This record gives sequence, structure tokens and C-alpha cells, in this order.
Amino acid sequence: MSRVDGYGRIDRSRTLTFTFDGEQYAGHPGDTLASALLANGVRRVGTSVKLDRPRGITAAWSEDPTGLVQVEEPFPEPMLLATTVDLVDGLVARGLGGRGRLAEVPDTARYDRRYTHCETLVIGAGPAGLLAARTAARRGDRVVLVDDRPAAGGSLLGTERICGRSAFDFVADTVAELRADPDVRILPRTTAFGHYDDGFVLALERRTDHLAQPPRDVSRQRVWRIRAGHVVVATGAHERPIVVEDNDRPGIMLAASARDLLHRYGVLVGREIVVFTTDDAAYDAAADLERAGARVTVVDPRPGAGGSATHHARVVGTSATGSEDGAVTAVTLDDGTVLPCDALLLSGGWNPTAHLFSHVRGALRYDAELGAFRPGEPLDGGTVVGAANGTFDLAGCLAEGRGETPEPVARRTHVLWRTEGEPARQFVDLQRDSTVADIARAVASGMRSVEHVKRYTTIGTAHDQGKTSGVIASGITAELLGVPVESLGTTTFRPPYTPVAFAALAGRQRGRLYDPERTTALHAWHVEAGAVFEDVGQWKRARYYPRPGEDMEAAVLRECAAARTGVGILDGSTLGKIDVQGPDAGVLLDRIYTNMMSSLKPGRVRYGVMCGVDGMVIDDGTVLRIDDERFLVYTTTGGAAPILDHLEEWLQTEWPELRVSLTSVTEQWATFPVVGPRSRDVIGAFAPHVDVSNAAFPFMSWLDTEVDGVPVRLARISFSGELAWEVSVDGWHAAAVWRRLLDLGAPHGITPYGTETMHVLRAEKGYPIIGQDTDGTVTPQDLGTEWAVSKKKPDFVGRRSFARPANLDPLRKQLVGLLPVDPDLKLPEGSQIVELTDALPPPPVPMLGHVTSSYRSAALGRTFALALVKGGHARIGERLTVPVDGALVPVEVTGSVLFDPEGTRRDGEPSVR
Amino acid sequence: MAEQLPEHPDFLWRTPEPKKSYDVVIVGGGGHGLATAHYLAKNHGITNVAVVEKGWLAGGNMARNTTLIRSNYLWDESAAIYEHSLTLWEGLEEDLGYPILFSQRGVLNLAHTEQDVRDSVRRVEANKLNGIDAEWLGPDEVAKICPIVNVSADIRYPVHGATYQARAGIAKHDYVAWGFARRADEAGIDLIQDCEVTGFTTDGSPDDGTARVTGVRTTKGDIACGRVALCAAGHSSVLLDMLGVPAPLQSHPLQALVSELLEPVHPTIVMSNAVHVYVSQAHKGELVMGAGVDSYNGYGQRGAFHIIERQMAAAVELFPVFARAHLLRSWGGIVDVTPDASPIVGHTPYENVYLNCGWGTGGFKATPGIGWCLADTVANGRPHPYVAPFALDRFVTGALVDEHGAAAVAH
Amino acid sequence: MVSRVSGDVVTDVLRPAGALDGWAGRFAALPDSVTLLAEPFHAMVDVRTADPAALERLVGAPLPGPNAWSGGERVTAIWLGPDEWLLTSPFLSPAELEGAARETGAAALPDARLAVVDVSAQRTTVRLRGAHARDVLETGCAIDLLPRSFGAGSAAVTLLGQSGVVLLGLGPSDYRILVRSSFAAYLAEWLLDAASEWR
Amino acid sequence: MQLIHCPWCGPREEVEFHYGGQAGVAYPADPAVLSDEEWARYVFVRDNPKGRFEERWSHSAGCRRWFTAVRDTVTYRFER
Ligand SMILES: Cc1cc2nc3c(=O)[nH]c(=O)nc-3n(C[C@H](O)[C@H](O)[C@H](O)COP(=O)(O)OP(=O)(O)OC[C@H]3O[C@@H](n4cnc5c(N)ncnc54)[C@H](O)[C@@H]3O)c2cc1C
Ligand SMILES: NC(=O)c1ccc[n+]([C@@H]2O[C@H](COP(=O)([O-])OP(=O)(O)OC[C@H]3O[C@@H](n4cnc5c(N)ncnc54)[C@H](O)[C@@H]3O)[C@@H](O)[C@H]2O)c1
Ligand SMILES: Cc1cc2nc3c(=O)[nH]c(=O)nc-3n(C[C@H](O)[C@H](O)[C@H](O)COP(=O)(O)O)c2cc1C
Ligand SMILES: [Zn+2]
Repeated sequence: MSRVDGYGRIDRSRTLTFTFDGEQYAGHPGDTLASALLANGVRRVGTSVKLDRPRGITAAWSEDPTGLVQVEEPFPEPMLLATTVDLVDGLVARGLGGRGRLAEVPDTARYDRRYTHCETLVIGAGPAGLLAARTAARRGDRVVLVDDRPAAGGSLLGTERICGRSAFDFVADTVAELRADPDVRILPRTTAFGHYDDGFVLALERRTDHLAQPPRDVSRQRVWRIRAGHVVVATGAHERPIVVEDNDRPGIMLAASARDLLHRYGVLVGREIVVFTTDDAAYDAAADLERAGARVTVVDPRPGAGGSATHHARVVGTSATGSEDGAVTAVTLDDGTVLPCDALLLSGGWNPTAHLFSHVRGALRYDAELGAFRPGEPLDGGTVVGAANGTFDLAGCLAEGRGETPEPVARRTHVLWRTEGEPARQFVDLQRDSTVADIARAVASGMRSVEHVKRYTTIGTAHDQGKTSGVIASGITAELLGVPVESLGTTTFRPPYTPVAFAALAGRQRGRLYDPERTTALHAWHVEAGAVFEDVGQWKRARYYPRPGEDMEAAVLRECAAARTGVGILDGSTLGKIDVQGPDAGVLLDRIYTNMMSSLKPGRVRYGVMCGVDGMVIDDGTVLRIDDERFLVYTTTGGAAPILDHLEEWLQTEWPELRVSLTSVTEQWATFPVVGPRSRDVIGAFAPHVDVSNAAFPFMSWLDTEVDGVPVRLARISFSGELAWEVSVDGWHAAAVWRRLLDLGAPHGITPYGTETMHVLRAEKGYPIIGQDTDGTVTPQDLGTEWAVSKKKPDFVGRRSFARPANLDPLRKQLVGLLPVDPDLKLPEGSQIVELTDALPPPPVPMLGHVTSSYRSAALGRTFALALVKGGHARIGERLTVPVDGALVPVEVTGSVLFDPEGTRRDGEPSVR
Repeated sequence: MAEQLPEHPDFLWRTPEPKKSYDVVIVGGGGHGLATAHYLAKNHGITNVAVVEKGWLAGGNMARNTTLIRSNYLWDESAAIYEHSLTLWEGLEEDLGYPILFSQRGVLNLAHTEQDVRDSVRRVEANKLNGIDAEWLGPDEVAKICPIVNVSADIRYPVHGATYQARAGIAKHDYVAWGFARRADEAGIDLIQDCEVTGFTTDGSPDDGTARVTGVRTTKGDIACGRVALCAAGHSSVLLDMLGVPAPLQSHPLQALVSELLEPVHPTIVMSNAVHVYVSQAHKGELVMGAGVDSYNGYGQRGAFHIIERQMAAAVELFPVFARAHLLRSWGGIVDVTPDASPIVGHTPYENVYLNCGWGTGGFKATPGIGWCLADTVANGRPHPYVAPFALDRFVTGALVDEHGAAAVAH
Repeated sequence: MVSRVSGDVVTDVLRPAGALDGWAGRFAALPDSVTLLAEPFHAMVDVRTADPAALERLVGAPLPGPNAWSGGERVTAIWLGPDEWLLTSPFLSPAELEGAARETGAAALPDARLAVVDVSAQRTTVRLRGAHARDVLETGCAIDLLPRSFGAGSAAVTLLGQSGVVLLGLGPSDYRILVRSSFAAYLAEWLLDAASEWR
Repeated sequence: MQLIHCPWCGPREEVEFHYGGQAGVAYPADPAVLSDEEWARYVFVRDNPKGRFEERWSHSAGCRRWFTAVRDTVTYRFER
């Protein structure tokens, strides 16, 4: 056991049991998995990814490249660092060989996000960050202070003294002052992992994993989205090792980390410790470890190295002779001395943790005196303070935290990236098993850039993202190339600072909340009626209403028959609706639609087509003229938002002089087409005061009325070729009016139908669906709707494009009907069409077009399809071939209107006309 | 112990100083520029060539793409060039003598709506007639190929099926670039890094059709040249501006990300347009993912975080087991997007300047194919038949190759 | 074009229904610290005018500027855009409010252009109150909701979760949320889910 | 995620906005008289500078107003 009394902030009064690699151990609240393992004498945690070498704990916190574990209980999670896993009772984990394993069962934990705003965000609650937060709070700022460890204090481990007091007291007092301020939010266990533009910082709060009994409804992790006026990066510095031969064994770690383990967890990492350093800070570690009961030998190659250095030498190798777990048992010095030991601590200086500065393009600059890259030019909206800024003395950190410029302190870190030895056993990136030999190979192969070396050797691409290895790799590359390290720089720092679970980023956008479900006012009715729904954009639309025993085909045939022979009703409320108002409303619509809208009379309806500037159809629908200065534009369901945007864009950016305003009224109006020869009876009963004769209420006209005091709009519009009315009512009364229509229609067998039937009915009439029968490459002429393209108007959006050479090509694809020669065969939608053949030539086979819509028609008593076919209008009457599942299906090209081409049904049965 | 990455050849490329003059200068040392150099040498014996790269070789989109390779594009024109490319991929490891880890693990393009299904079938049928392997699969078959996809009917956007191209795959992007670079270097072609083209020296006038480029100005001095091939991807507009040639290109950030190394869970490539994400598991074991472009123009090689978040939501929705995989690193590239989501390749108003750009979010897969065709175009002074439909003048005639709607995510 | 109103009643009366009818039970299960209440049937009209003075008489206060709402019990005016306001009233019928807006505008500014559209059913209203009301909103709303930035009288057209909303500050822990009716169920689900931590 | 200043609503998150590309590209006075080249240039070609860019945004999830802003396409910073 390597736990020492009198040290650490763990709760020794309570014992926790956990399992690692199948063995049971005990630890205490306040432990991490790493400290508990070390306390139990477990030093080998896993094996390396490529070479299968034993690996232990190398650092005390998130910079550790090696202590990777898989947590199995309470829930499987791959690739966590033992140093950052809070110990809880019943924890089960195992060491990894470099790769994790995902759970096979769904993660039921809750994740969420939270937005917050502040004047000052401080990242890191070490001395610099604490003072920065205090200074900002005293100034009256709203402050958010995040720190990734469970408690504030950073590297103040209780041994430091600040103004004559213990650093712990200083931390406690400062935190207490901050906590008392209602404008300060302190977030422990919260890692700032990404810094984006305009003071936007993402931070992950780990809320429950450390709790014995996590509350059920509290999110496990939370992503804080912090928008700060000013971002203070006070993230400290990472100690960096010195690369020596066989430096990857368990028992070899960073000097400050050993100190951290002692002071936070009461763990003494060895009894016989060698410290190899080129920096003064490690002497503090050595002293503390010695005080805690270890025998410490310091090896320091610096000329005139101070203090208790017992060896002016370099460590050049380690051995593990006789060690069962592969942990270090001795080190060899360049003077031949062999020092037996059970731990080797390394310290080659410090790298400012400037990741969050770099994320927002902050440039680093090499400081030869520190032997480190530190923030160069200051950034707008942010500062870097303390060790993160390359200020390594406590007084300087405190001063920078207060916003002052500290007294410069002379410092000479002796830069030593590695010592002599076998390059193939000198590990640079311990997680990737990448060595000095790998760097040497990269350089020998011609690589000159650290970015190339990174990709060749994979150094810095592992879980730890090279927190301790990246700068060393630059240094060694520079040495091998014989260039100064500053000319190479570092590789790019990218978010996240430490890995973040996908689910944490998904937050609550899962399951039902993954994407909004838009529903109409009748949704509950549809559900009750047993509708099968279809996703149309974000809308849930009723596709068909199967009766017991019916499949879709049977239901649709029945629904279609009802609409063609009796009466059907559809919830068409998802259609987009735009109120267009103002003296220039007609002018705007004339410029937007291909046909003329300004000539439409109030009380009348017109079908219109819209194109983009490229002349391709983007939407279609009906337009009602309400009065001289007002129109109601219907768009397709998917077109509602984009078409309103399209209109606003033209209006605001191109024609601001037009006096028009646009308002979405999509949800204001519920719209129900009542369709079929019996529709007149239903509408007549619904609005008995309205004369529904053809003479009084002609096709393509509309009127407003009231039913039982409820304003209702009736319009004679038909998307089926049948006699039909669209009943529109405000959304509040939608369900009541729908029910009323069903009641009144019952004697006529009124049948609710869904989008599938709507599609069949319209296809029988050759009416295209934008987005199904078009794909952004289809013009109004291609659709056969040139009648809706005005010849009179001088211009409208898209008009000029019709004259481009490709638009005049007679072989453009045009919308036609297709009748399979076998009337029972339904062509799959999407099928390709080729010339009539009974054997396909070898590929590439020239294609003529494709099937856009295909149905079984009750009215036609057969199958049929719509298709876009090259030069299709000229091919009517020809036979072509459609390859289907290996068979070659002959089809006949027809006009696109297959049902009632004369349009005799639109006014209903002759008897009642 | 995880699968090992292959050993690299001992030598990759020299670091030469630029000569005074070359027969051909290729601007841009990404995959396209390097492949063009290789095929100029290999297929046409043209070796007095320089590839001029402003940064480190293949450090642009080539270093940051998600490496999806497929040829199941809708339109004949696209199918032809991408299929040509895929065929070259199938022999590339041998050609380059470099283990590029080309892994034909298949791609599933998921369909989530009725319209997705129609579009998918349309593409599959077109692919078959173009001689490209393609299948339409139902949800059960999707689950057989990739068991971790959530094909249950009660998710927000259920999977209705997918197209499947078995020959699609991934390759190790860096090694591909280095393989081409090594071959080009071996052939005597100079790969000049840290050398930015800042202008052109020209002769004649575009008005009478006599305009030509006589050399490139660079941060390492002027270099005379007989012909120029522009392969600058996201920076194409910057170069074209120097020549005064307008082109319909917009540069956008496009982001991607990886997880930590995981044991194999994802045996194929899955792409979804409606639930916007696509995923593969790279050779080492990291999940590699991407989504759509950031909306605004940007040359910053970084994008906005909400795109990553949305992508993660989509990933967890489609692959519930990903919940506790971890985002390890995210990054961005600069993609040059055209109005019809197809590339622009061919002549420019300068008689001896050839343009290759506009590959947007999907040009990695074209690397060998375009290298082959562009080399042929430059060598023979006329567009190779596979690139002819992608000429700049299609925007004038209106004969676009619109891969927007049809080809699902364009990666 | 309005035809004669019929006198004879066919079936039962045409009763209005709110987009969140049916949610009351789930709302009621929430603790006092987060209460949700559907407030259906507020009449709403969208008004476009270049002259904010036009409707002062109806609202009983000057039309508010950006990011604010004003008005009294009867009629509230919410700023939606530089020439656009939403008038709401829980007391007037949609037709009354629309008519009043037209008349007031025309009387005050006979020559000015005024566009009025009844949008009463376009959005539905949810009231969110309680000590944790702001916490709930902060799980999905990016604007600064601290009372000193967003207090009583504040309004914002913004996003909450993934739906567009008009958010009104009524008091320190009291908000009104106007949401497109088709998104109402999503938003209700989202709010309930957000509140689960305080259940 | 950028914080974009809507001239009417003030600073809002990027997700509330719709990007509109280059600003100030006027619709031709008479498209009919343009050559195919000129028309194609209007329809398809937009500036794509590396650096300062005058561009249009719409506050689509807020006040729905289009406005013009100047932004650096390398640093993404808006000029104010
Ligand atoms: C995140 C992301 C994911 C992607 N995923 C895929 C995918 O899965 N499948 C796929 O097929 N494609 C994908 N792509 C697209 C693909 O990466 C590109 O289409 C392709 O790499 C472009 O060709 P390139 O390799 O030559 O470009 P690059 O590698 O970008 O090469 C262009 C080179 O030109 C250099 N250059 C620019 N200006 C100058 C100058 N003035 N002087 C000198 N040199 C200059 C640049 O520095 C750069 O190195 C993706 C792209 C990104 C960003
Ligand atoms: N003697 C030396 O050579 C030497 C070298 C370096 C540091 N130091 C000492 O270390 C201290 C440095 O003080 P400081 O305040 O600059 O740093 P610090 O290391 O004391 O505190 C930084 C804090 O930030 C946290 N942190 C880091 N990244 C984070 C992130 N992304 N999100 C949230 N939290 C994060 C760390 O866990 C830590 O708690 C001083 O006492 C200094 O003397 C000494
Ligand atoms: C297919 C692919 C896989 C990658 N895998 C990793 C990885 O495992 N670890 C890692 O740190 N980065 C990985 N990267 C990302 C690179 O480290 C780097 O971010 C990318 O090349 C862009 O360069 P930049 O971030 O230096 O600008 C990968 C990139 C690609 C394209
Ligand atoms: Zn705004």
C-alpha cells in the first residue's frame, strides 16, 4: 500500500469497493480510480496499442497519455482516463490495450445543455484564475468560473504559502467570497472544451458520476454554452517529460503529478524515487515526497544545478528486471550509474496549456527562456493569465490574475527533449507507441513540417491529443533537422480540449425531441382514426387510414374510389399560406409567378408556378385574390418557409420600393378539400345559406361565409379533377368543422383520405408534385405548364433563363404519362427508362428518363405512371422499356393527363349542374 | 493489440528549390495536384513539372477529408468520372507501391422519407445502367450489413431502406497523397512546398483569344512555365481573381471529427441526408464523421460548433451505441462549392491555363480519376471526354450537372 | 363576399379547440417551481405600419420598440420587426381585434399604409412560471435571460429548443411563450422534459 | 458559433440567421437584353474573396429582416 497518513483530501472514514481487471479493491471517497489503484499498489493499468507493452499512470490528471480504462459498471464507457474517473462504490473497470469498446445496450442517462451569459468567464481555478474571478466579481461583473477538477485551487497543493497563509486557506477564502456573490457562478468538475468566436465557450459539467446515488432526473452531464464578454484563460501548464530509453514503463511519471497525487489523495507513488529534471519545479516535488517518507534521488544535468541534486547526469534508460507488472526497477545514468528505484519522475519544463487560446486563432510564440511555446499576440475579447501565459512563478500568477503585469522573473529552463539511447525504445507519444525512431524515419523520408511528422508518426493524435508529447515532438524534429524549434512551431490545437461523449453533445435532441414533429390541428383525430403517418419535412401527415385487414394498396384504392364516386375529405392544412398585402401586391406576384396574378379578380382563384432565377420550377399552388390589395398565396407543404423567404428576399433586397407586406398564415388556416361528385351535397348542407350551384359558385372562385358564427372560407379548387371545395377555417375551429363535415357527409359515405390517395388522384390528372415529379432541373415548359407562363409580362423571376441554349434543347426531359403494357404491373418509382428493347446493351446504357410517380388506379382500372422522358412530348404513342428487377417492362408513352382529359368531372354530375 | 498501420517506404520526396522554368506548373499540392503530376509523368512522359504548394504538401482538404470513395452518382456525366476514378482506386496500391489502406467496405445511403426512397431507387437504377454496382436494400438488409444502425420504426425519421454500393470504401488520405507525391518525385517532378502563388505573368489578351500565362509569381520568386494547371480547391477563386476570370465558386468551411480508437463496430460506411451525418470507422479504429457545410463563406479552416452538435445528435439517433463514444478532435477544411454541386474542369480564357476546382465536399474520391483526366487534358490541350461535360461554359448554356437533389450527401 | 349567415344549426355548436388541449394533466403534475399553463384563444393580429403612433389608442400605450412589448390588460403589442407588431388580446375576438386595429389605424393615420392580418390561430400561448422558470428556458434559449437583461416588458422573437417562439418577460419568474401552433406539442414536450430536473 | 448583430434586434446567435452571400448584386434592369454570358454571370457568379466581404444576412428566426454586413472571411469577424 502506498497511501500515506496525513496527506490528501480523501475521506478515510469511509471505504468504497471497486473492481479492476477482475480484482476487488478498496478506496475512499475523493479518490480517482487512478489514485485508488496506486494506493493499492496497482501500477500496470493497460497495454500499449501497437507494441503491447505494459502501461501505467503517467500523470495525475487529463494530460495522462497512458492510464486508459474501460468502465463496465455502472455503465460501459470506453477510453476513460483512470486519473479523471471519480471512484464510486461498485465501480467496475478494466485496463485497455489502446482501444475501447462501446456498450451494446442503450445509454439511458440524461444529458442536457444550459446557456449562460457573463461579462467575464474564467477558465481554471488555480491561483491566477481565482484572482481573475475575484477581481472581476469585485468590479461588479457577472462571472462564471469553471474548473475541471472537483475542487478549486489548481496547483496550489497546500504546501504553497500565499502571503504567509496556507494556500488552502487562501483558496477556501477566495471561493467563499465568490460563492457569496450572486453574480458569480462557480462550476467545478467542468471542463471548458471549446472556444469559438465572439466569446463563446463550451464547457462540460460532470454532474453525477461521482455521486453514490445519482438523482434520477438530473442530467449526467451538461454542456454549458457560455457567452462571455471577456474570456480569461487560466488553465495552467502541463509539465513535460524528458524522453529516455524505455520511458514507458509503469512507475514513470511526471514530477508534479506525483506531488499532486500525494497532496490530493495521500498516495506516495514510490518509496525509492528518482527524479530526473532540468527544471527547478521538480525540486519542490522531491522535497514533498521525501517529507512524506520516500527516498528521493535527484538527477539534474544542468550545469550548476542547485539544491539537493545528487547527480549531475542524465537518465539514459530504465529497466524492469524482476518486476511482475513491468514497472520500473532501476534507471541507468549516462555516467554508468544504476539507481534502483520504484518510481522515476520526469520534469523537462512546462508547456503553457494554451489550447483554449489557440482554438480562436491565438498564435503561440516560442520563448527560449522558458523553453516553451506561449501565447503571442493578445486576442480580442480575451486574456491568458498565469502558467497558461508562461508565467510560472506564483507571485506572477497572482499578479496576472489581478490584471497586473508581473515583475519579470529570470528563468532558465534547460531544454532537453531527450537523452541518448535506442531511438526505437524512446517513446514520444506513449499512447500511440510512437518513438524517436519514428520521427527519425519521417525526417529521413523527406518530411520537414511538424504536421507531416504528426501524420507519419501519429504523435499527438491519441486520446490525450499530445498534451505532453506534442511540443517534444516538435523539439526532437527540430533537432533532427538541425533547425530551431521556433521555425517549426507546434501542430494545431483543436476542440475539444478533452474528449466529450457524443451523447453529451446530443443533449436532449434525442428520440422524440431529436427534431420537432409538426402536427395539424387534427392530429389527435388522425391518430384516433388509425392513420398511418408520413414524414413530410417536419410535418406528420396522415398517409392513409387502413381499415382492419387493409394494407396500403387496399386502403388507397378504397379512398380513391370514394373520392371519384362519392365524396372524400383530406386534411390539407400543412399547405403553406402567405398573406400578401399592400398596394403593390399584384406587382410583386407578377414578378414572382410565371403567370399573371395582377389580373386576377377578387373572389377568384388562379393556379401559379414559381421559378428560381435559373428558370427551374421551385413551387406551385393556388392564389386567392381577397381584394384589390390583398392576395392569399398557397405554397406546397415543403415550400411554406422557403417560399416566404424567397418572397421576402426579393421584396426586401431587390424591390424595397414595393408597398407590400408578407405574413405567414400557415397555421392560421386549416384547409380541408372535400372532393367528389357528392361534395356539393356536403358543402350545401354545411353552408346551407350558400348557393353551391355551378352558376353561383363557379370553378376557381371562393367566398367567405359563416357557419354557426364561425368564419369559413369556401373555394372551388380541385387537385383531383373532381367537383371539389376547399373548406378553410381558423385553426381554433378546425377540429369542430372537420367533425361537422364528417357528420354531414356520413349519409354520402364521406371518406377521409390521406396524402397517398391525394397523390394518386392528382397523378391521374397529370398534376405534378413539385419535388416528386421535379428535381430542380425542370422548367414549366418541361412540365407541360407553359400555359401558365405569361407571354405578356416583360419579365418575371426565371424568365431570361428559358432562352438559354440548354432550355431550347428538344431532348429536354418532359413530363409524360406511362402505361405499362401489362396493366397489372406497377413500376417502382425511380425506375429508369430506356429505348424499347428486349435485351439491354452493355453499359453504359443510354437512359431516357425516370419514373417520378407510379400508382395503381381505381378509376383507370390499371396501373399508370408519370415520368420525365427526354423529348417526351414528341414520344407520345411510342413504346419504351423500363428495367425492373432484371425484367424489361414495355411501357407506352402517353400524355400526362390520363383520367378525364376533357375535364368533364370538375363541375360534378350533369344532373345537378 | 490493435491492427498495425503499415510501414512507409524509406524515401518520399526531395525538398528542391524551384527551377527557373517548367513545362507545366501545377498550382496546389493537394491530392488532385499530386495525382495530376503522377499521371503527367506516367501516362504522358511529361516530367519537367513543378507542383507548387503554399503550405505543407497535401495539408489542405486532402489532410482533412473523411475519405469516402464511391461512384454511385446519379447523372451519367458524374457516374463516368467517378467510376473511372473508382476503377483506378482498385489498382492504386499497386500503381503507387504504397499501402494506402484502400478498403472496399461498401456504402449505405439511407432513405428516411418516401421521397428519399424514390430518389434512391432512381439513383440505383441509373447506376446499374451505367455499369456501376448498386442495390436498393430494405431496412432488414440494412441491419444485416450494419447491425448497429437503428432501423426500428419508432424513431423520429425511421430508415425506409438504403442504397448500397459494395465497391465503395475508404482509404488513408495522407498515404494516398504521399504515394502520389513519391511517384511524382521519383519521376523527377519538383514538389515545392511553402511556396505560394501570388500572381501570374501573362501575354496577349483574353478579348481576342490570345491570352496566355507565361509564368507564376510565387513567394519563392517567379517561375516561368509552358502550361498551368490550377488545383487549389478552396482557394481557386483567389487564383482566378488574379487572372480576372470569374467563376461560380463559393468557399465554405466544412467540418469533420473523429472519436477515440474503438474496437470494430461499424463495418461499412453509412450516410444519411435527412438525418444529417455520415460515418465510417477508420483503419485504426476511430469513428470518422462529417456533416454539411457551414452556411457562410469562409477561408478559416474552422466552423461553428452547432454543426458538430447537430451531427452528434444525428449520430446517436441513428447509432444508439455511439452514445458514449467520445468526440476526440474536430477540424475544418475549405471547400469550393458550385451552383450545381459538380466540379468545374477544363479550359479557361487563357489558352494554356487549365482549371480544376469546384469539387466541393466530394473530391477526394475523384483524386486518381481527375489526376488521370487532367493530365490527359493538359498533355493534349483538349478536355478529356470525362471532364468535357464539366466545362465552365455549362453555366452559360444552362447544361448543368445538378447533383444536389439526387446524390444524397455529396461526400 | 361574405354571404348571409345561416340560422339553422346542424349538429352541436362548433366549439373551438386549443393546440394544447389535452396537455393540462401533464402540466398539472409539475411542481410549483415550474408551472406550465396553456392560454388558448388569445386573439392575435399582425400589424404592419411605418408609424408606430397609429395604434397607440388601441393598445393604451405607445407601440414598443425592439425587443419589447407594451400595453395593458386588454390589448398587448409585441414588437416583431422594424415595422411589424403583434397585437394580442385574451378578451377581444379575433374579428374584434382585427377590426379595432384597422379602425384605430385608419382613424389615427388616414393616409398611412396599414396591413392587418388575423393570425389568432397561427400561434398558441403557453405561460411558464415559477422559481425555476428561467432555468427551464436556459436549457434551450440562447438570449440572455437574466432579469437585468430580460425583465418584465422584454420580448424576443427567437429560438427555444428547436422551435421559433415569441418570448415575453412578464416578471422575474414569469414568461409567456407564443409558439406556432404546429410546434406547440413539440414545445410542450420539450418544456416538460426540461422541467424534469425539478420534478 | 458567431454572435451576429441584427441591426434591429441586436446580438443573436448565428443559428437565427440565414446567409445570403454577396451583397449589392442588383437584378439586371432588363434581363432580356443580356447575352447568355451576362445572364449566367448574374445568376451564378458571386464574389468569393479571401478577406473583407460585404454580404447579406437575414434574421430569419427573429425579425425576418435582411441586412448587409461586412465580415472577414478568414477571421470571421464582423466589422462594426
Ligand atoms: C471535412 C471534409 C470532408 C470531406 N469528405 C470527403 C469525402 O468523404 N469524400 C470525398 O470524396 N471528398 C471529401 N471532401 C472533399 C475533398 O477533400 C476535396 O474535394 C479534395 O481534397 C480537393 O482536392 P485536393 O485534394 O487537390 O485539395 P486540397 O488538398 O485542398 O489541395 C489544394 C491545395 O492548393 C494549395 N493552394 C491554394 N492556393 C495556393 C496558392 N496560391 N499557391 C500555392 N498553393 C496553393 C492549398 O494549400 C492546398 O494544399 C471533404 C472535404 C472536407 C473539408
Ligand atoms: N515552478 C514552476 O516551474 C511552475 C510551473 C508551472 C506552474 N507553476 C505553479 O502553478 C501555478 C499556476 O497557476 P495557474 O493558476 O496559472 O494554474 P493552475 O495549474 O494552478 O490552475 C489551472 C486550473 O485550470 C484547470 N483547467 C485546465 N484546463 C481547463 C479547462 N479546459 N477547463 C476547465 N479547467 C481547466 C486545471 O485543472 C487547474 O485546476 C502557480 O502556483 C505556479 O507557480 C509552477
Ligand atoms: C480520416 C481522418 C482520420 C483522422 N483521425 C484522427 C485521429 O485519430 N486522431 C486525431 O487526433 N486526429 C485525426 N484526424 C484529424 C487530424 O489530426 C487533423 O485534425 C486534420 O488533418 C486537420 O488538420 P488540422 O487540425 O491540423 O488543421 C483525422 C483526420 C482524418 C481526415
Ligand atoms: Zn432581427
